[in-house]
Amino acid sequence: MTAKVLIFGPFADAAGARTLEVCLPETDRVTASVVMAQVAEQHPALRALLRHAMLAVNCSKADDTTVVRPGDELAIIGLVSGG
Amino acid sequence: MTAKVLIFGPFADAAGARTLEVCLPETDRVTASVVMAQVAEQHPALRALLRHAMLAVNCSKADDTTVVRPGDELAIIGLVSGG
Amino acid sequence: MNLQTIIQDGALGPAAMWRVEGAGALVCFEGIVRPIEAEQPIAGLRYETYDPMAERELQQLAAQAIRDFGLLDVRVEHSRGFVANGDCSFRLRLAAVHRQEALAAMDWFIDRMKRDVPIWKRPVLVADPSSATI
Amino acid sequence: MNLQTIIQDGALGPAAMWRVEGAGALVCFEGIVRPIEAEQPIAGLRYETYDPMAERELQQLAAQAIRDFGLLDVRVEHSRGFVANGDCSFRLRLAAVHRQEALAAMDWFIDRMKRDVPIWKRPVLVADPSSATI
Repeated sequence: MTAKVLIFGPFADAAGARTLEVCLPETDRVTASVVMAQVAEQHPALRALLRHAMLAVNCSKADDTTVVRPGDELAIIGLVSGG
Repeated sequence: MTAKVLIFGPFADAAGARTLEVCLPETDRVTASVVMAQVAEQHPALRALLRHAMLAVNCSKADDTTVVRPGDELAIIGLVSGG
Repeated sequence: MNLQTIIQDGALGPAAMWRVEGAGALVCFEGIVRPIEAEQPIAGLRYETYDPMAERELQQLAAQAIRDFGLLDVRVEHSRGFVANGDCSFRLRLAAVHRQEALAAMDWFIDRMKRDVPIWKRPVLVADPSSATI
Repeated sequence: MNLQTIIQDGALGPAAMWRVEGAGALVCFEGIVRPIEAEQPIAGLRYETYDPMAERELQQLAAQAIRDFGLLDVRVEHSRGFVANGDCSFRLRLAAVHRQEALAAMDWFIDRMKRDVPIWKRPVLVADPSSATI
């Protein structure tokens, strides 16, 4: 499947966009760690920033094993957003 | 000499007055500790409270050796006033 | 539980009057945009918020502060978009029976907010208004 | 040095607007008279101040806070006389470049004030208005 991932702040600057398209493997169990690995793979400009980032699924912080389903709202969140 | 000493809060309650009259020895060097000792001597109702009190001379905290002169403004200050 | 979180466009206005039944201590923190960022003069900061999540995280932090520090009430306001230097972009108000828990909670809340709440800031340079937008 | 101390009759009104050049953090503490004192319902507190000395001690504390914590500005207000429960009897406002020094100074100032500033409080019981005066 292809997923949309919302990005903000320095992530959006580095990507030159506010949304990423990410192709995900066609398995029945896609986890947050798979999504993050695919983002890094498909968007090399973000790699350095991704070391200090995590995935949010439906507005909740995901851990590595959180399962992502079609239709979930995905976003990349800095570990320190620095508000 | 006779000195006036201002008192407040629980000191005023215990003495039933807002000012104490205290007779001081006729020496040329009366210190804050002499004043406090004379207050305790001449106003027994205050003795318990005086253990947690100090003298202020002209609105400054005095130490034991601070010299008191005629005309100085004297006041008894709680060590914890509890504002 | 008494808590309120608001994310609003632009600088925060003056704090509204606040009375909390039984409170002995009201503590208010205001974060003000400073005229210098990373040694450069700035016109202000532009805040970007991931809104539904930022609101939700603020609510969770406020609820946890009430529980863990025994607070009576928590009010949080944060700006979104441009805030000029000298203006207020963040206000946290805590009500407690005694001051100790309010002051401890204040420090804790701001640390956690910076770590957990998806809000990003970007300096808007005096000389470079283009940095105001992506 | 930017500091201001005020001792005034009765409850404190709402805080005035406050802007401090270069400040990144404004912290305000308000002490509110609680409805219960020593497990008894009270109408309020009556504050007795040794005025010239209380003012002087507050000034000295404010000056020391500015020096020791690197604050930009300090405002202190304290009530004298009767303050009803629910009303504000003490307000301390600190301005700093960063929040850490402001929060640390807040705690320090209030501890020192309770120890050093000659202000006494007396509960005024709901059932006993005579306790309002000596």
